[in-house]
Amino acid sequence: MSSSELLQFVVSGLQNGAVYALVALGFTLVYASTGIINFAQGEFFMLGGVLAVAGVRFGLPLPLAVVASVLVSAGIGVALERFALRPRRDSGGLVLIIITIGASMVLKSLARHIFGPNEMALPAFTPGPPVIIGGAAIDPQVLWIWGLTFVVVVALTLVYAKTKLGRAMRACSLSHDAARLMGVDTAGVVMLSFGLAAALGALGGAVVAPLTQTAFDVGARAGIKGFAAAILGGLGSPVAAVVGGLLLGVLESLSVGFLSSTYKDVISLVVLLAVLFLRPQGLFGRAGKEKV
Amino acid sequence: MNTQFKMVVAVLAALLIAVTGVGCSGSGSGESTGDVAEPYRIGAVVSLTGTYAGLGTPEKNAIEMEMKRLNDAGGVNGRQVEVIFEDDATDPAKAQAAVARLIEQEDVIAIIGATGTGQTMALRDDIDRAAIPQVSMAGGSVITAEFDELVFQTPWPNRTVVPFTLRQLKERGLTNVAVISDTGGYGKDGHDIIVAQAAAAGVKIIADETFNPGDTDMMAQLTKIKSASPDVVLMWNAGKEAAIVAKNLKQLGMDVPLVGSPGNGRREFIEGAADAAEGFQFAAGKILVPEAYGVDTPAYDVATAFISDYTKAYDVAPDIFAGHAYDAFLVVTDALSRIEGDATPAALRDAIEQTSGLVGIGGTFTYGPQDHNGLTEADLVFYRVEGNEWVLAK
Amino acid sequence: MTMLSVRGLSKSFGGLTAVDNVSFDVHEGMIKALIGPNGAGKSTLFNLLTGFECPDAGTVTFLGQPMVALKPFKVVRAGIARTFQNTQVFGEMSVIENVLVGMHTQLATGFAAGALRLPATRKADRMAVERAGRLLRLVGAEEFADAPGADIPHGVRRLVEIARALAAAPKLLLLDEPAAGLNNAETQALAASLRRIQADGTTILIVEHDMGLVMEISDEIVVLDRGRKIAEGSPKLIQKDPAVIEAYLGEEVPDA
Amino acid sequence: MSARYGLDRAIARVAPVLIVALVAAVPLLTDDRYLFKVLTFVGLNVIVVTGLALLFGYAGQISLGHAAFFGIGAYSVGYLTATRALPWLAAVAIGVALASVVGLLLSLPMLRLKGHYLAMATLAFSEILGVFFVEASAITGGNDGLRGIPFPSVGPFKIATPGASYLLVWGVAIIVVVLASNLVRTRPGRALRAVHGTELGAQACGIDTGRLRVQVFTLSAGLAGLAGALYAGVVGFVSPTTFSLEFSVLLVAMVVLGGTGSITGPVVACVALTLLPYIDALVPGLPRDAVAFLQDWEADISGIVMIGVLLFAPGGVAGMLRRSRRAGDAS
Repeated sequence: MSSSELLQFVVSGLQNGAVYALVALGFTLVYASTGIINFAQGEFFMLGGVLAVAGVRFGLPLPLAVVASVLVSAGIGVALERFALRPRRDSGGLVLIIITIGASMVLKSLARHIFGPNEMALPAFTPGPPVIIGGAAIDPQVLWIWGLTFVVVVALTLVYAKTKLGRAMRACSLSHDAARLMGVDTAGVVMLSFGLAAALGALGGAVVAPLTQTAFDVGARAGIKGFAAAILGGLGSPVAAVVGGLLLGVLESLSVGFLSSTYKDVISLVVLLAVLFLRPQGLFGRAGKEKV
Repeated sequence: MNTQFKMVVAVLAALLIAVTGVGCSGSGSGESTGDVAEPYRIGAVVSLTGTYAGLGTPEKNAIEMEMKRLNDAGGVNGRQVEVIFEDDATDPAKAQAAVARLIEQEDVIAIIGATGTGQTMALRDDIDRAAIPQVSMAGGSVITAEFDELVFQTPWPNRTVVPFTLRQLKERGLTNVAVISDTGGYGKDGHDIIVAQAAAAGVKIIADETFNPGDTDMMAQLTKIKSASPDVVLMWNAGKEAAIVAKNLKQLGMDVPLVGSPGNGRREFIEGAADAAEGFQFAAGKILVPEAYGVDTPAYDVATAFISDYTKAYDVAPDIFAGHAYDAFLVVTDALSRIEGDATPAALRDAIEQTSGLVGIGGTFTYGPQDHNGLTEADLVFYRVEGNEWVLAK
Repeated sequence: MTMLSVRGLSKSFGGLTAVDNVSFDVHEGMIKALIGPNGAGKSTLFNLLTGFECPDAGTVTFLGQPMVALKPFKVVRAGIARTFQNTQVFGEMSVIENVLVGMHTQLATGFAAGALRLPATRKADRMAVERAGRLLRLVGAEEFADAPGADIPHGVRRLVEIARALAAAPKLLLLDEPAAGLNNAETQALAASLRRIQADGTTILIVEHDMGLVMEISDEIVVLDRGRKIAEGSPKLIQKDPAVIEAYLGEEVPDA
Repeated sequence: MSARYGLDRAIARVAPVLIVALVAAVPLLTDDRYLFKVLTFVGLNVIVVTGLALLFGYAGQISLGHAAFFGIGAYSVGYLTATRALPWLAAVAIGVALASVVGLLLSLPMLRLKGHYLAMATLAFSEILGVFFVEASAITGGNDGLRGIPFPSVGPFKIATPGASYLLVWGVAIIVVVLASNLVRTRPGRALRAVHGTELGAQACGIDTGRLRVQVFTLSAGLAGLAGALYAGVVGFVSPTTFSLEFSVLLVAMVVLGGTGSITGPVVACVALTLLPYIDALVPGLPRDAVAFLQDWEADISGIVMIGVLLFAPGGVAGMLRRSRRAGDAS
């Protein structure tokens, strides 16, 4: 195997991985503020793509369509939290998780009613021939994916570390009661985290759509991959989610390269299981210890 | 615990009411009202939701349109035709329940469907027990390879298309073939036939990769294929991943032709792959370029009329799945029209088997006691995408 | 006769030594108290004794058997039952069911027998329910028998935990602040219950802040400060011990 | 209040008999094969959901992999009876045993996992097995599915009609529900609830929480395998798409909608949620347009029902029942 092929596998893995990472970031954000897994996260990935296509068909310029789709998705995420989850926020995680499952069924089905069952194409952000680096071909759209993922991670990390909002979010992730005592508007933080998570999922869906097309049913797979990436990272910081996503993507493409394309998902899942069995809290997760 | 039991009793009581109610309606619908205009009832099992929603929806559209056209023109034998649709949600178990309902409660004389191969196969026990004919719109080889005298299919199965396609490759001198297929039913079926027949067709498989339905990037598989330096990449799948393969191929700068399957004869492929679709070749029936039928032939008239009607009714051109459904409906109603006397399921089955020279969208159907496929390689042509349009490949 | 023997027990968490080379004995039939200011390492010591934490060094011997590194459920089977400072009552189960869970080691019903509800199972359960009722009366929580664990007052939760621990028929009972949240009358009732438990042949090791209760019921006292044992002896001796007084200075004066 | 309580007790005595009588009476009232099929699916789901209620509703351990255990049971019976011509009963026994053993082997390394990590591990297992179902086509028939599975038969008795299949499945389902209801009221069941309540408390009661977890996971995997084993015989066709993650998620949703810490609640939720997509055919005389609409909007309706139930009754069916009983007691 030549080095340019190896590089190509890694590039391909990082491309998929960056998309997983964006979805995983959404999982991590919601988990941090509420302690639950939002099963509708994958559907926001779907919404990002189909709404962007709808925007373009409606006549919006592409950048505007993408921004609009991310904003609308964020709005739907906020609405989901406000109207379907907040009334039950004291009922425990289980109830909330099942509500997000119900929401994902509704979102997916509504998308089919509105946008039809067929796949839809989104134009490339900046059309052009692939960039060749070290013998590996990289589509300009992939640069967009990496660029946006990078910007998002840096922005989130800065917000987490430097701003009042970030402190509020971190406080919420430790204890809602404590956060409330510190004067944090916990309800607001939770709502914001849902909106942000939806926006990130939608951004992932929109930015990858020019490469892959999109359709009403792409959410489930994106959700599974993003969840796997988030768990692999350990549901901790934004960086953990991104590393989890990139690792998963590279693992898959190296499996194709060196082992078998048919069993690439099996191989990556076996590695994930092995990681979990050896480190039950994921790669970067804090070891949760019950207090006696 | 106590009141919980009350709840259970309530639910079961409600169930019981439903049971008895349905029991009555079931027996009621079975009785003939004696009306001369009693319509022929045909059941259709299609996937309107779930993975195959994109296939089942145009199928339903085509059948509904044709049913209306036929009934407006007076129906068959002076009787109207009524098609009762059931959605199987792309689930074999649901398909089975659906067909049981169509047989039990709707008293249908034939089943059109299902959309998918797995769902089609799931119906077989019920079809056999009720002894009514089934015309499937799914392309899996297994449907007619595991022969059942009641079961027919309208698409060209991979058994027909693969040898035709391989011969096209051979004729073009593309003998070092890299195969990439999906692990879904259609892709795997095609893949296995390609592998089995490659040697006989005089081509050599030098790379063999797969991807999963829903995968969003095949760069890794194609990188491996690239290192094998094939003359041609042969792709077998029917989903949206096809466009990704085409684009990835171009991204990698591979200057080899990409050849696909009839499942890629969809506008969405061209839109999704954009300029990467240029030069893409595949075998399919003649509907995509009706001139292939020969401009003065009846087939040309049938196809152009269907295309213009469908486009008018639904605002999009019909795809190959709409064509399969058109053919299935045509096969059943044509057979009905040839029955003298009572249109029993048995008579209908025999009439379908006797179908000969029936001009449909997929080709000219001639079934026989050993052949429930009806189509031959003569109904296939080789296409090429040029300027975002399908043209006949030379 | 020495029932429990603790020798050189140490445990630290990330550089912070919680229990430092502690040794003491508990003799059969006595009530021994473990006191010390907050953060002295009492709860950690309990966790070490009951298998919830693994010590860094030292040994624990119970009735001649080494106990260190045993899992909590094996400790219970060996005959040591405990309660928690932060009560661990099963909130979705009724109080009497909580006590029935405590009889886990005393009953034999497995999955198959439970699913079939054999006559023997029913009989064993009937007797268990009777015994659970008796235990609740013993600790004075019988009026809450049918209430869900989540709905009872905090003070009662401690009593329920005592009944639940007793249900395991332990030879040694470890109580972690049983009187917290009880009023005077209730504390007196608790003292009486503890004496009855002692009279029934159960040895007791108790962590308690209520000095009145400790002085009243205990036969011996061990005092911990910052993880180390600073004194051991009868209540009278301890009350006069300068090291103990020193340790408690600056701390909130214990209820006396 | 006491009169009401007496009535409750009377109903509690009579209800099981009544339910059995009702289930047994259905074949006398109708011979609609479709209805039998639908009710058979309901019965099969009841078996899986009962196992999952023990695992999840009582022991608090989530599994997103139960569709895979269902698949193990189904493929075992399908392969052994259709290809190997084994007697049906032996094949069922092997299918259940295999599902249990796989459950056991999976649960051991998963002991350290909790919550979402456990969910991911079971999900990964289910996805891996899904690939196996497709790829091991010599055993499973691959994507085309496994056909020609003979009807269940024991000696000379053959269960060949939908009505008989219905009775078989519901017979097993009722036995399973009764055994599970017994279980949760005795020592192992109390231990499960205790582990769910607080693991520390359970350990302090002398419960070997690890062993208990393994036991209940094995049991519920076995029950899912049992349902799958029955599925193969009565449906006669097994294909990989049936054992999807969606199915696993739906099963978990049934348990939550039914209410944790209850067997009856999840069973009621399972019956309702399984019937929901078929409601168009169960309610006679519905206009065709309404039927088409219901089919088209089924997923939306299911989703909204799930959200609605939990918004207004977070304790699920069991919670509603408990509340109504308390309200009754208070009056």
